[in-house]
Amino acid sequence: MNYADIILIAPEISMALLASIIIIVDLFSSNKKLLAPLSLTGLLAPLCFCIMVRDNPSIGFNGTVKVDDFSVFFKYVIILATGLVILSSTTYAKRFDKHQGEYYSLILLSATGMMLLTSAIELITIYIALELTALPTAALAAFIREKKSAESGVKFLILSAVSSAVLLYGMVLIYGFTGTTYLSEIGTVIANHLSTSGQVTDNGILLFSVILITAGFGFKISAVPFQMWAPDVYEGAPTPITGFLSVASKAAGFAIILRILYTVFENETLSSDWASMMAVLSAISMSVGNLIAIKQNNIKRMLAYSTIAQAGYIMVGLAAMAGNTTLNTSGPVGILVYLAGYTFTNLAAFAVITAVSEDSGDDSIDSFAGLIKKSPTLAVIMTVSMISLIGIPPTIGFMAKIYLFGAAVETNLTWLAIVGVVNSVVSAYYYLRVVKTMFIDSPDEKHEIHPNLGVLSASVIAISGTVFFGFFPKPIIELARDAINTLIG
Amino acid sequence: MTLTTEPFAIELAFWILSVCTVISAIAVVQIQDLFRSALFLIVTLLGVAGLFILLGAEFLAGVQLMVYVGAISVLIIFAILMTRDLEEGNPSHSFRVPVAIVAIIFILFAYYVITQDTDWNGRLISENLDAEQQKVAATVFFKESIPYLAKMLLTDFVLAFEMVSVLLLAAALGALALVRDR
Amino acid sequence: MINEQLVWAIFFIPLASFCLLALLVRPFFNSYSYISGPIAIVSIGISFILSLLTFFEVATNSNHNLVSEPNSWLEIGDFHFTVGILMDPLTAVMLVVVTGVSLMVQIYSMGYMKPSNHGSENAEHHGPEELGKPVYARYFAYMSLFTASMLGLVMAANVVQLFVFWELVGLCSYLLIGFWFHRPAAAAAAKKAFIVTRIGDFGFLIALMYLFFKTHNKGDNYLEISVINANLPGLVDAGLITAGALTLIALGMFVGAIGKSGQFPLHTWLPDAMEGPTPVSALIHAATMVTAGVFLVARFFPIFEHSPDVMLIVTIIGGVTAIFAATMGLVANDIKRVLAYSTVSQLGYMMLALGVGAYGPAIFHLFTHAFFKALLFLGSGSVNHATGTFDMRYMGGLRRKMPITYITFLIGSLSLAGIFPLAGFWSKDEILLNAWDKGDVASIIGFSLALIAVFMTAFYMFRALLLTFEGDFRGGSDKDPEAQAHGPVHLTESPFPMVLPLVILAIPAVIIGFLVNPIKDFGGIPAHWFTHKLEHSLHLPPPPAFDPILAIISSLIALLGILLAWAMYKRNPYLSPATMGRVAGPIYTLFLNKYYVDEVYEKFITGRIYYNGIALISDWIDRNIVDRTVNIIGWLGANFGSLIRELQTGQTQMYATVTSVGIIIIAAVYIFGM
Amino acid sequence: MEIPGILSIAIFLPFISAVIVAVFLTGKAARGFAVIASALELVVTGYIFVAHRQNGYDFSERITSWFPDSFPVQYFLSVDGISAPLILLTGLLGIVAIFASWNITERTKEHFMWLLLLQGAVIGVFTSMDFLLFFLFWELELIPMFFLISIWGTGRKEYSAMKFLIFTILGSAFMLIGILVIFAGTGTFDMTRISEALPSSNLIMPVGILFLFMSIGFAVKLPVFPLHTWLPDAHTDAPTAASVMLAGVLLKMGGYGLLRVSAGMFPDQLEKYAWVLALLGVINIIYGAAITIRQTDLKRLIAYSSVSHMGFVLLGLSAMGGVTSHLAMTGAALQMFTHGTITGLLFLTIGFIYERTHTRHIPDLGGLARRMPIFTVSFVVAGLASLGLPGTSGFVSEITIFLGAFPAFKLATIIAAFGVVLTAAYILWMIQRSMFGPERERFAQIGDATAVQVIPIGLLIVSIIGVGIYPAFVSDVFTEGITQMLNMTGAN
Amino acid sequence: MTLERFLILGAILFGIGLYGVLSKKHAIAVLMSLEIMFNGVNVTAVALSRYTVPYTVPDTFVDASRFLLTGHVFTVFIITVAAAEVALGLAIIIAIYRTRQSVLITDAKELSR
Repeated sequence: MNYADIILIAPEISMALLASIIIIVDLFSSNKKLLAPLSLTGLLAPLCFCIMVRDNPSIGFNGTVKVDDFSVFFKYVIILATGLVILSSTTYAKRFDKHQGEYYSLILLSATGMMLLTSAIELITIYIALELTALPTAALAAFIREKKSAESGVKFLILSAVSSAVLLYGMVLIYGFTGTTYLSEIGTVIANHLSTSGQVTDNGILLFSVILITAGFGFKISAVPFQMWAPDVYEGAPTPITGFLSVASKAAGFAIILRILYTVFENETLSSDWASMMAVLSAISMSVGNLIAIKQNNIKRMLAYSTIAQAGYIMVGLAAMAGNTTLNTSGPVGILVYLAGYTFTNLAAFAVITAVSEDSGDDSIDSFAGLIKKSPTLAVIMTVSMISLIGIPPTIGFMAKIYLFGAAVETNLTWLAIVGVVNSVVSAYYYLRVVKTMFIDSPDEKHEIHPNLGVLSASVIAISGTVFFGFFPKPIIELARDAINTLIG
Repeated sequence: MTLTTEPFAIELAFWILSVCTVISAIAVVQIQDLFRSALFLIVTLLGVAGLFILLGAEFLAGVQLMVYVGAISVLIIFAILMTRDLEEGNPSHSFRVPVAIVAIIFILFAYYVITQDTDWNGRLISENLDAEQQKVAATVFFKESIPYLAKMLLTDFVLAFEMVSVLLLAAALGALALVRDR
Repeated sequence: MINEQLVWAIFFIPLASFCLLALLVRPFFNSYSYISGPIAIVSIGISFILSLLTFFEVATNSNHNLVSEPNSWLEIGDFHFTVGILMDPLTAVMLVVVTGVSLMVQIYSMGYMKPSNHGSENAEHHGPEELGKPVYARYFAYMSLFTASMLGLVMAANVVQLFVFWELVGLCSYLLIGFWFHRPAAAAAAKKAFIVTRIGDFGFLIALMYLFFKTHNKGDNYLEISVINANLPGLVDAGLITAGALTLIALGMFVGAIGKSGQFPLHTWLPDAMEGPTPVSALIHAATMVTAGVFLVARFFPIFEHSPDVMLIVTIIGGVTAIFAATMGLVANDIKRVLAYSTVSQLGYMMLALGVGAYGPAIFHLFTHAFFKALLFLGSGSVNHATGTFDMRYMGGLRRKMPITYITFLIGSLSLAGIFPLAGFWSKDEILLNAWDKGDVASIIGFSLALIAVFMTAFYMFRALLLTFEGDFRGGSDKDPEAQAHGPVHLTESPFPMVLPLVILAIPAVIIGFLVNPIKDFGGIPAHWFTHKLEHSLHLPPPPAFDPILAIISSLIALLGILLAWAMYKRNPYLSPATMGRVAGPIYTLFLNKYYVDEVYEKFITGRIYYNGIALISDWIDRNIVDRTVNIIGWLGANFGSLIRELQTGQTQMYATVTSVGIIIIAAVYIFGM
Repeated sequence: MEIPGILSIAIFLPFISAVIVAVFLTGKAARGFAVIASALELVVTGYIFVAHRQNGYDFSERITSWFPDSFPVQYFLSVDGISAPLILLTGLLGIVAIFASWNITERTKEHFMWLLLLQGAVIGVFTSMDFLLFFLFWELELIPMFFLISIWGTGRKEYSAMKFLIFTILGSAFMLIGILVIFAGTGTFDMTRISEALPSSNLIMPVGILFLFMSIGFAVKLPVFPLHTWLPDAHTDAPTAASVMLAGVLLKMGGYGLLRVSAGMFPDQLEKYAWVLALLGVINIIYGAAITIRQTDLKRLIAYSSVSHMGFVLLGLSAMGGVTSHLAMTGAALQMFTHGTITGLLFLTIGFIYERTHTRHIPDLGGLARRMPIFTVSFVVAGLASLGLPGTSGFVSEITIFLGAFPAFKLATIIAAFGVVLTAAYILWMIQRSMFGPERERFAQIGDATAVQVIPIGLLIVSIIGVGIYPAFVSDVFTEGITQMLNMTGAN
Repeated sequence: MTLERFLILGAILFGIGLYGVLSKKHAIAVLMSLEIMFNGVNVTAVALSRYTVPYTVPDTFVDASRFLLTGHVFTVFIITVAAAEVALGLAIIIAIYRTRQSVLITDAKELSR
């Protein structure tokens, strides 16, 4: 450990320090209003460090972390998500009274874990980062401590523990088989092994551990059949946390999956198996998510199912990685673009939901009735966000989908692209139901909603991103392309 | 001590320990009284600690004793006592039979994969290291495991090590916030 | 002295009149709508004069045909649709007929349609009082448009151009039949007229498509009528297209002609068209538009000549229609309907003539018929003006009250019946002569049918004459139970603007038969000058010589018909119509019900087969199969999720179990599946 | 003078106006501004058309650096003979739609905002020469239409709006796949280069399937049996302005796509499956017409008549590859233009009548001609044009399609030509039942068109009769575009 | 055979823990079962560490020798994280107990479908 190493993970360190500072301030100050601004300002530090480390990418900490464009890309996304979540929590957190400090610092700690996860290239580090991501969110999910929230917390904790046990088992087995926990070395061993034995058959343990690891990460990104937790947890958790879970933790999950795929499974045979598994899971995920979402009346739950479907879309990019003889890049680029876009879009939606449920007291879709009259701004933001989730231009959701499905088509996965677009159509039905409710249904009571500055600015920032990058996706695409290029090396 | 041959005593110890561990583990999930199953959990954890010793991981056995038996179990028992007034015992689900089948399939699956579908020979110390190297390995395992471990924790895995402390902080924060006063 | 611009002017002046009336007078100066009549009359008058000049130019020109340079209308790639003028004797004749009759009818309309004619109401109009004036402008606008379209039709040099005006006259017919649109019967008749003729046009359209298909790659622009007539038969002879193709083209055109000219079986619209104002019936549904079918066949006569099969069909259809319509005319009670059936019947004659190859006589009959039939219609309008009804059962005894009307109507009837030496005699006789002379089976059948029709024509015309003008007045619209929509009774001679055309038209009804196409050289007019001129370029076999025996026979038959009518409808009939009706029994009923053709068309084909058959089934399929399939797919999509949702029980361990099973399944697939 | 950037102006003028309407204006101010904006737009589109017609300008605008090179989406606009008249049509119907909404009182400014957005998006579709940009506008148009139907509609408006949307998205979903496959094969989104690049490219799916995918999106929009059932519902329940735009312009996007993409890029496939097109065309024509006569709702009736009329477009396209394909395809393109104005006028008139009578149920109407001469004239003119009467634009397109398609598919064309009779039947039946007959007591107080309503009616009548009398005004442009396309595809 | 039997033992423990997690109604019992699962993993990890060669054999074994104990490191972290998890889990259970007066995980099913 030396100075360079410290600089390398300066974003994470500053993030963790920020969490500590928040606790300390919280401890010594009775003015809880300071916390959110403080956290937001504090986020500038990791952001600056990210920009800083981007210039000199390298491996550090004896090969356990690798900071490159790829991880920095995700760190941006995570910091952005964190900032937006904090911003949209400003009113919401008031209900935690004295414990707002814990609330914000848990978010920051979880973000620390996520950021670390994007850089980790060694199994133990990955595991610790993953747990650091999960445990605070479990606490946050239960943070309201009323029935639903606590239930959501306990479900998240237990299921995430089971999944991490499974993941661990897989990691341990693969460690045993390869004798190392470093991803690059694992990759080399597997490659050597396969090149000598020529096939995977007598290496059942390898496949088995791959599947267990897939299951572990599949839980994180809520892909079918590891998705069951998502709706319940999303519904019960505090609304901003739901947004955080659906965006940041998913982004981190995909980051590590991509990292593992690229460093471990560069081998053709294994990666094509992997790809076909991903393709199937992707198709199932989107179909299941969309079909169930149609029948939901709770908007958070609906978005939870939609998240499952969105995970399915993103997995199209994973499946599209290995269709050709060499690992294809437009699939992963699509994933990155999609995740970035999804961050903007979904957080805009959740910010609006936060504001609306704050006003109406529940999360039902009906509480959006006549929103256009109550608050045109929120209604328009929600509409754009829904449109982006469907994938209709001119939004980033459209551009990202084009990219993903384009990647699928390029790699001969046209069937998957078809499943994807048909699913987009299905999804239009329930997303537009929200839009319809806002614009056409008349509200029970007519009063205007004036969202507070935090939520409003969060939603406006998020939606501006959605629309701006919908028109000019080039910056994101180029950033993502650089990221993937460094990932490939 | 060598790495290739196993004295009979160790063989015997393995069987005793593993049978005890498994039986007590089954007891944990089968006994109807939660308090007793917590006690059986301690037996299981002790058994695992014994297995660690068999595998030459004395330090881990110690950690197991201190963290698991000493801390976690006590914590669990406290929790049980706190919620004891409900008298709910340790019931199982109505669908425990299918679940058991799932678990058994999983075990059989793992068994198949471990024994039938994997060629371990290429990976074993006993097969792949020459005598000299095995001697080095034996030293690492049985004489200098704690310094080696310490060195690893503080050099190669220092980041994870630090992160675990952040993790513990987070867990403590969360736990405290959750059990806060109304 | 007549040049292309002036010929164009014949067409454009009425059109300008229409534009003036429709775009300026009707919307903006409706309170001055009395100027509409003069505007229309003047414009058509100019056209008439120009037409006459043109006619004489063509008649005296040895070149016969004046073909203008085609003007491009629509060019798509290699395809050129042009507009131009084809000026040959046929066109010239038609121009005179159209403008002449139109002029008379317009003058007549000035009186007939005038809102302040008597009291505040005109004869046929019982609408809200303020509506008198708008009607006036609208009426003359339509009439001008019609005249223009009809002129465009006869002048067309291009078959597409012809088709355009062919349809446009149909439009005007539609508008004018439905002129009293507030009357359901009128609106329905208008619709019927349009749709039935459209069925014919469908045939025309197919002919057009087929023609184009066969010729578009044959060099010349075969959409030019002159090219078609000159070259198309040659293509058959050269083997470039089959004779069958030519037959198909001719047949399709004839189907169009059937629709337009009310030939069997598409005749049903024409009697119903009498719902329009009477001058309209005179102009459109007697003299001009309905003859467009005949004109069409004549126009493409070289094609028909080369298709003997089609000629046969033309003959048969013509003959059948002639007698078929006449039988219905025997029993009709509405004077206009009698005339309408008579028109259909006479058009049948013309078709028959064309079918037997008597091109000149057909047009000759068209020419004479236009005048005396217009006269008759206008006469019936005059009668209606006085009695307020068209139902002859409520007329009678008008001879003394309306002498001029009576005399002109008598002249018209005699002419129509073919009594020597009136115009109708000469033209009809030519047709019979030609049919007889041709001598093949079809022609003889046609001839026989036509001969019977002569008898019937004479009978029903004099039946009408006697019922209307003789005997005692039977109450007019006061008695007619269906006369609510008609005018009041005031038994006086019609006003001057209405009488004048009657008198003027009576003159040609008498003289043009002999004068125009004498059987012998007559005062500088060569024998058969008219038909010769028409047939000049057709290289037809020389016409048969006038056969006095045939003429006498046909005249006798006509007289017999008149005699029978007199016997039945004089003051104290020898044969009471009621008795005759009983004797004839079912035949009478059959005639009265128009052979149930309307019933078959409207109830069975339109109602049962189309509306309650095909349309109903299609609609049902659309609602219950196509749309329901969509909805079922939607429903499945919406509810399939519910099945999976059942797993989402809220039980944490259920979720973990699903996940575990998922892992095991995936693992099994991958480990055992390879 | 070739004004640079005029196409962007044509697209963004409505967009910016919409934003201004949405943000700054309300009520009558919004309406007035919308009128001005759409009038300007008409001028702009008119200029584009005329300049293209007279001088052959294509006004290309191209920004290539919009996307990274690896995903070479361009901002590429251009006009050719196929699109120029449709752009004009959009400009024309745009202002008509604004006038049609004159009396909207509920959420006025939103209404005008959506209308303007819609117009801009449609013009975007017609001018885009980059496939993805094309698709972008294609999808963009859905949102305004969805809102227009679901907010200001009548009856089961929400159901209909959703149905419209789902159908269209489903169709365009397949189109998207097609676009991506083409991109994967050719490496370009440039529509002007694809037709050359496609034959030699290495496609990952059979070109037949690709053709099908591309065509499904357009077929839904056109609409083609059996994908048409969204249309009667959407039309029936849409507000007047939306109906006008839907029938007048949005359906044309389908035809435009078929022409530009299915025919222009896959000539061989189109020729191969021409019989399918002809068959579907005939089904559309006859089946649509047969259903029409059973309808009692005026708008539903016209909606089905649109189904019927769009069959002619299919029939025209099916002649591709034959010697008369110029004619038939120009006819098809003309049919799109003429149907746009004709059906636009029909819906407009029905909308105005509905505004006064509050019913569209045909048996409840009747005897309106006396009370509303202007509406009657416009209804009759539109109806007659719809049944293809010479002198109106409807005739020109139908006759050219018939003449052009006959050599290719004789029986189909004959059956289709019989559709003309059926059309006459239902149109005249409709006019008779709704406008003619004795005057009704309850309509005694209603009035005729106001001066404001005469403007759109007049505009459309002028265009219908004008094109009917001088079709070359539009057809020359179409001919040029189609000839160019056919030459490029080497079909002729 | 020696490695395999440890591995199988680990798998059995993992399976038993899994069964417990899936079948026990009591939340604390579920946590205890989770610990059994982790112990199964731990046994596996240590056994693998003991019996298999680390990466980079045979070139620089002396350098690599310290990686012999990677499994141990793994186990140390697993134990630590498990402890944190249990602590948090118990806190949540207490919280849920306060809201519902029940610690049966099967009672927490308000969020469903």
